[in-house]
Amino acid sequence: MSKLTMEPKTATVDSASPGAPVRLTWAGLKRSTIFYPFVGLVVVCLVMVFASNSFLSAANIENIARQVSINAIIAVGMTCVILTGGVDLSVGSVMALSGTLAAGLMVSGMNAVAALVVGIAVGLGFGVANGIFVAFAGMPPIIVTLATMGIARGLALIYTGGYPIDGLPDWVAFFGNGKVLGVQMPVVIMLVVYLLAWVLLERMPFGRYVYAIGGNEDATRLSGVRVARVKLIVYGLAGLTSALAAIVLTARLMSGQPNAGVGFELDAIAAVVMGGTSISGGRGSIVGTLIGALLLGVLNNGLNMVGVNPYVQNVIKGGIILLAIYISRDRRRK
Amino acid sequence: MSKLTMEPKTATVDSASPGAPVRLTWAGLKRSTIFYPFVGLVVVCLVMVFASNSFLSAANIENIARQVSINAIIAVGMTCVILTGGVDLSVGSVMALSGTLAAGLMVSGMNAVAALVVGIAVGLGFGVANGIFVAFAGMPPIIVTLATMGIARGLALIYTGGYPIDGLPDWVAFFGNGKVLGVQMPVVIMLVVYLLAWVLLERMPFGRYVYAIGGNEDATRLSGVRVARVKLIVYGLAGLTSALAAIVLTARLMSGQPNAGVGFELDAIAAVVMGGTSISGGRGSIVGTLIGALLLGVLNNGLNMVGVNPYVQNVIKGGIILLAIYISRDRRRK
Amino acid sequence: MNSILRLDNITKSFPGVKALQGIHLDVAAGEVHALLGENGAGKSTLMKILSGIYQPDEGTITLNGTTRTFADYHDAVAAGIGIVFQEFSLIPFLNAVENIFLGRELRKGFLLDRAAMRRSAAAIFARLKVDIDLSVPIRELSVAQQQFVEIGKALSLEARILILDEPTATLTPSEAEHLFDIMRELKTQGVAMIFISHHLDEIFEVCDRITVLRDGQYVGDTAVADTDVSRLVEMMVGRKIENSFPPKPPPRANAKAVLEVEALQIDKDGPVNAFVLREGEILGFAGLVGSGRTETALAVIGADPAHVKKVKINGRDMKLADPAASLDAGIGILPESRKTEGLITDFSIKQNISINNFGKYRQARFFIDQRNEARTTAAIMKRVGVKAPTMNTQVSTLSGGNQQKVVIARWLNHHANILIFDEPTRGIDVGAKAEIYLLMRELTGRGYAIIMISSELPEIVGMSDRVAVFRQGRIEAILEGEQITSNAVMTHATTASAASLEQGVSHE
Amino acid sequence: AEPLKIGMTFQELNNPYFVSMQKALNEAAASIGAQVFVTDAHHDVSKQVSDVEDMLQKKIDILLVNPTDSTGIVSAVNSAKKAGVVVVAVDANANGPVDSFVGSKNYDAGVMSCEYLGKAIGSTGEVAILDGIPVVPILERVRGCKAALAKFPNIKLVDTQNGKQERATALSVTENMIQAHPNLKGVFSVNDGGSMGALAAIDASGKDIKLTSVDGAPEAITAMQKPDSKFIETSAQFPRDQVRIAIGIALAKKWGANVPKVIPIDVKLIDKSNAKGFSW
Ligand SMILES: Nc1ncnc2c1ncn2[C@@H]1O[C@H](COP(=O)(O)OP(=O)(O)OP(=O)(O)O)[C@@H](O)[C@H]1O
Ligand SMILES: Nc1ncnc2c1ncn2[C@@H]1O[C@H](COP(=O)(O)OP(=O)(O)OP(=O)(O)O)[C@@H](O)[C@H]1O
Ligand SMILES: O[C@H]1[C@H](O)[C@@H](O)OC[C@H]1O
Ligand SMILES: [Mg+2]
Ligand SMILES: [Mg+2]
Repeated sequence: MSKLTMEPKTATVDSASPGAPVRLTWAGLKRSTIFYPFVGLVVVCLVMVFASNSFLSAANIENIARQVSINAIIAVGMTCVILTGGVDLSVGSVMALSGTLAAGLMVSGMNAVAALVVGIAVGLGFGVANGIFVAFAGMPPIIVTLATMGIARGLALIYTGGYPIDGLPDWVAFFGNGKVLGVQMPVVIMLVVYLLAWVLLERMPFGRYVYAIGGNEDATRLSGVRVARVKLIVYGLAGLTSALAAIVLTARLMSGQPNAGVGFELDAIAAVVMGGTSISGGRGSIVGTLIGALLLGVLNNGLNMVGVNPYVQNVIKGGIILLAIYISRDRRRK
Repeated sequence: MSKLTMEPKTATVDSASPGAPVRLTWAGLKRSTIFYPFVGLVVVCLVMVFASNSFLSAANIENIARQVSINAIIAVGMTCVILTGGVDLSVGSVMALSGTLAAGLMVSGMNAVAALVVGIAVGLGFGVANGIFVAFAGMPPIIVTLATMGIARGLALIYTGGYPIDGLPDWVAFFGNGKVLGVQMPVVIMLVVYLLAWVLLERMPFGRYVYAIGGNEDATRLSGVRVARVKLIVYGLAGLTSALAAIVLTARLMSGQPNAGVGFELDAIAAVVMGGTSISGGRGSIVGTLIGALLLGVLNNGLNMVGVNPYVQNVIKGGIILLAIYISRDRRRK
Repeated sequence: MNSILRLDNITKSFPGVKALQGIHLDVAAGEVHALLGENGAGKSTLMKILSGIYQPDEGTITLNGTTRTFADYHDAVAAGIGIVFQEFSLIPFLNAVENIFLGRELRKGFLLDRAAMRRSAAAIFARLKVDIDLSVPIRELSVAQQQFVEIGKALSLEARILILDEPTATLTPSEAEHLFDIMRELKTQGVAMIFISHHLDEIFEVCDRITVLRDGQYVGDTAVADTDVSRLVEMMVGRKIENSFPPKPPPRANAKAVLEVEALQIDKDGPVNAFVLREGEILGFAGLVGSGRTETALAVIGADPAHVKKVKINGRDMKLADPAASLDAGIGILPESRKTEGLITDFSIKQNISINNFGKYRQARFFIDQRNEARTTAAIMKRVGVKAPTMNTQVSTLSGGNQQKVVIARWLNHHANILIFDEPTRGIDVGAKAEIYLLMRELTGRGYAIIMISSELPEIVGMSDRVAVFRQGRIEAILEGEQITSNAVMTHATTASAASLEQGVSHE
Repeated sequence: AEPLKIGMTFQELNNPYFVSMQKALNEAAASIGAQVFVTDAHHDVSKQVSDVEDMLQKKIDILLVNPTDSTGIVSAVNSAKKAGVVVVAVDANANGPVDSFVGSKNYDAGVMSCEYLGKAIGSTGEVAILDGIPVVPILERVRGCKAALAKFPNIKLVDTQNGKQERATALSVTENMIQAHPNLKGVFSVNDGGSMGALAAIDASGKDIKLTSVDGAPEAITAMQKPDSKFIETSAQFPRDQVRIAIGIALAKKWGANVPKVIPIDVKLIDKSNAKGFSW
């Protein structure tokens, strides 16, 4: 310690709490980015319970969890990307490419595990390519990933010739509807991905860098963080989670679909933002994204359960998204 | 004085040029946001001329201009929105709603001009609603317009029952392929919209506010600009240009199409960004957007003219977008 | 006294902070009124209340004898109040003309009268005697030029009460001198001014009366004629501050060179510089604003590109491709602009301090040891004297000076042993300045080597063991020991040496 | 002489149905030495109009149009006719002065599938329709299906949801329908794009829900032949034949023949009994 003189009271470090967790107060809770999304989820669930008596059955809850899994997995990578202030529009197409490639290689006789690995590697590779353009060439994410979205879709169509790829080995179905300890595989995969992402973002330096880049990229760079590398990894993660989602989807459909995932990028973005993550980066949480994905899943499922006309569903869904975001909007703005 | 004193002579005014126009220098040209987009357009055109001998015919140029018009008109509103740092995903759906509504009302016997006015008013209204959510409720544009995108599409489908509306009065076709002084109406409308937008953005205070908000919203507010009102108008303009595009589209297709415009938001964003406007706002130009829209149009047309396989077109288009943005990226990054 | 503005009993709290308590301020027409206080004393907050940006919890504002409330900034502007904010409020991509007239454009019918605006902007800058390129975006101007655009903007409001919140922090003395001239002229026109600065000599040069705040409380007011520097400091700090510069250690005979910049050429046609930084020393970078000190520092650490760069660290050739590589090599930087380059404003104090030093808080190799992180942060905060409710407070709510301390704190616990401090005391109050000087000496005592870029001549003279003087991008001279005098530094900073004249080298 | 130029614009090319059609087109064209240009509208009728305009610039002689929307395509048909091009619509009709239309009897297909479904579930119980993109052929199938179902007084149509003719969407939509209607006995899917997703949902539910559809896509045929398959019927179309006939008609027209305005192609009921050996 230096012998700096100063009035003790000007050094009002909160000596009570070094290392102590932030206290759980009502005010603190309301300030958390997941408070309103969580309330929104609860409210929507309650409404659905009253509107449809089959909504709250064990089978339907299982159903929702399984349906949510694909979007939720993609949204993990999307969360990281959005936290850095970027966006990834290519996730749906990359998913289609990974899935058709893995399926195609399996059917063409490649060792199944190797085929899966290739599929995942291609997803990761596309993500890394996005990352290189964004991080090292300094190009805007929205347009980079719009371009790779077209490229990945084109490649999937060229590879399959437009046909879905069928005839996968039976054990692939395990990833789609097998169970581990009574929980379905898509849900297991989803939960594992979320757990890992949570550790990464909340408990490891990498996560801090992700948030810091979204908060102030220049300051983060000048403080010695390898910003470009972090971004590269973040886009790589988005490619990786797209590829994982591709495996779940391929297993659920038991085929590789070149036209799968159209519009999935918007669903994933919606899940992230409805989960309280700021679209301009720097603020948010992975738990919020899971809540956001559940909220969208419950909406889709619930409106079907109630038997709402599909055209009208569009309108109701839009209205509820508006309402949810209205309630959870950042009130701190000047 | 405690600070380093300096010789007065180093602090004199650049007396050379008060009030003088900006000099056109090579460096100044390269700094302009439209320099690289323009070069890109020229290069792509040259390539197409060599690749296809029917590309450079008067008929085909007319053809391209007409094809570009719808996206180019939508991109005008999108430019304003993006300049303020926002984005509008609802443009395609709003176009569908405006178009089907105008068509439906005409067919149901309403006075045709009144029907057009209602269609345009509804587009404007949707834009204004987006603006209210974004500007006054402080909700993030991407998610607000994602929601209204669903709502507008749903309403168009409900209104039409999913069927296209045809049987429009013959004179409607004038907006789709009539000619004024030898120029086709869609092109005339496009040029008029661009001229007005140019005056608005470059020669009127409103335009300054649009750029200023994208550059530093808080500071703009402090300068006394009614930021919320400007944003409201900007989103309103996006709704309005979507509705104008709807008229051109309805006239070209001679029917109201509830499924029209899916994915148009991405085309419009691509035109804006390829035209040199920064996706984070504050920098760019309306002329650039026209160039960007032309670039995309030439690509689409040229690849068809050369007879490239549709699957491969996706890949080539993505590649060229990447290349164009790579070349025109902001090199002064820090 | 003929008071045109009175603030009475102003009180304002933020969550966890009592920023102002019972403040009085009385300003007479045509007077320049200084507002003094340490960092976080509440000066900026009080001015934001006066200009309608914040609402007071209690208290009244009386303008020309009538009690007023300003619902927002426009109310205040309409009432004749103009403000130059401490934090820049310019639009980076618009040019100076567009910035000055933003929100009040001159028109011809519906259209902008661009020529008229350009003319009057040029007139304003002519009056300020500054050289501003009116056609380039603001972000391409230097920090000082931007500050002048801010001032020009406030001047163009023709306010009756003009608030200047630390306008001189980024100005050279001659530029400040011009500003003071203009302030004196405005005074004769009856404009009242509230002037905030941490430079006490400026207060004595240009102000008539002084109000002092401490910890959000009103301490007192006094006429400038009735006080002196040491009494003012005591009012502000509550104690006497002796000599602000700690003694320089005797020069070490064989201190080893830690950083050797053998050649650094930033632009292809620019000058080539070379200098050495030795263990345990403070190397001052002196020069006029815009003389290329920041550029040089950023190029050395690889944050900006350089045309030619040959650098050795501890005798070994190093590439230093980017700030991260420089950090690996042991170089850390405290950037010039804390807000845009220093802080992650959404982060807490703790997160800002530990962002680049997780090596210290690793648990089981990959995870952050949060307990250790908090403990260490608390200690560092105490050492630097950051004034904040807790270490989890968001830095965006801290006063300017406290934000600066957070950025400094980041380096105190770091393995980096070569530090570049770019204007480390900009916006820092006298008390805290002394603390920062002590800290710097303590660091060099532990073997750190520091490059200190500063526009404060006394600071350069008082703190540097050696001084590199920049002029138009070139290091004109490197002074040491007895050679370091205000005169010598000034001469080299402003006059081209015979040698460089002969070679006909000129930066522009 | 210049080779004959044939342009064909497809509503989409990521459906085996249209991919097969394209292959047949290429084979047929090759056999007569014609040059082929193909475009993919991605279900966007304005893109389709532009695509046609581009092909007209290339001076095609014959335009085969598979409209993504029958009314929206009319201006393209007009331009083509104005340019002296022979225009034949395939799979879905186009408004305007087309020379001929070759396509399935879609209404009949709906009737066929839903009659079969009704009988298979014993003329009683709850059924649902898995709808698709609202274009004429699809809407016609739904209309036909509803007409057929109306003949079974004890069958109740409890739900109509949109599977977008796409497997993944169809899968979750069907899952939800099964949850919402625990007594569901049958599902009619408007085409085989959606039917495969619906089948996955039905199989996973373990329930005895019968599925019928339209198209006769290869995956559907395979699935139908599995033991105990819930997929019991598809009203098969003949995409290859459609395009071959269309080319023939177009040539005939070009040579001056008077050609019929509409050439309806029968659909064929395919179930377990005759699935083996069927292919497009
Ligand atoms: N928006 C805010 N939210 C919470 N606390 C704030 C906010 N603005 C200011 N404060 C607190 O109020 C106190 C006074 O800050 P202020 O900026 O007025 O100080 P200052 O006297 O201008 O200091 P400096 O000389 O460093 O600029 C500080 O403790 C600061 O942390
Ligand atoms: N963003 C920029 N764009 C264009 N020119 C710049 C920019 N920043 C600095 N310059 C110019 O580069 C030169 C060196 O500036 P630099 O900031 O390194 O000077 P300095 O000595 O650190 O002074 P200070 O930081 O006090 O302004 C000056 O001519 C300045 O005007
Ligand atoms: O007839 C076809 C239909 O027009 C299309 O939409 O889907 C494939 C086939 O069913
Ligand atoms: Mg302050
Ligand atoms: Mg500097």
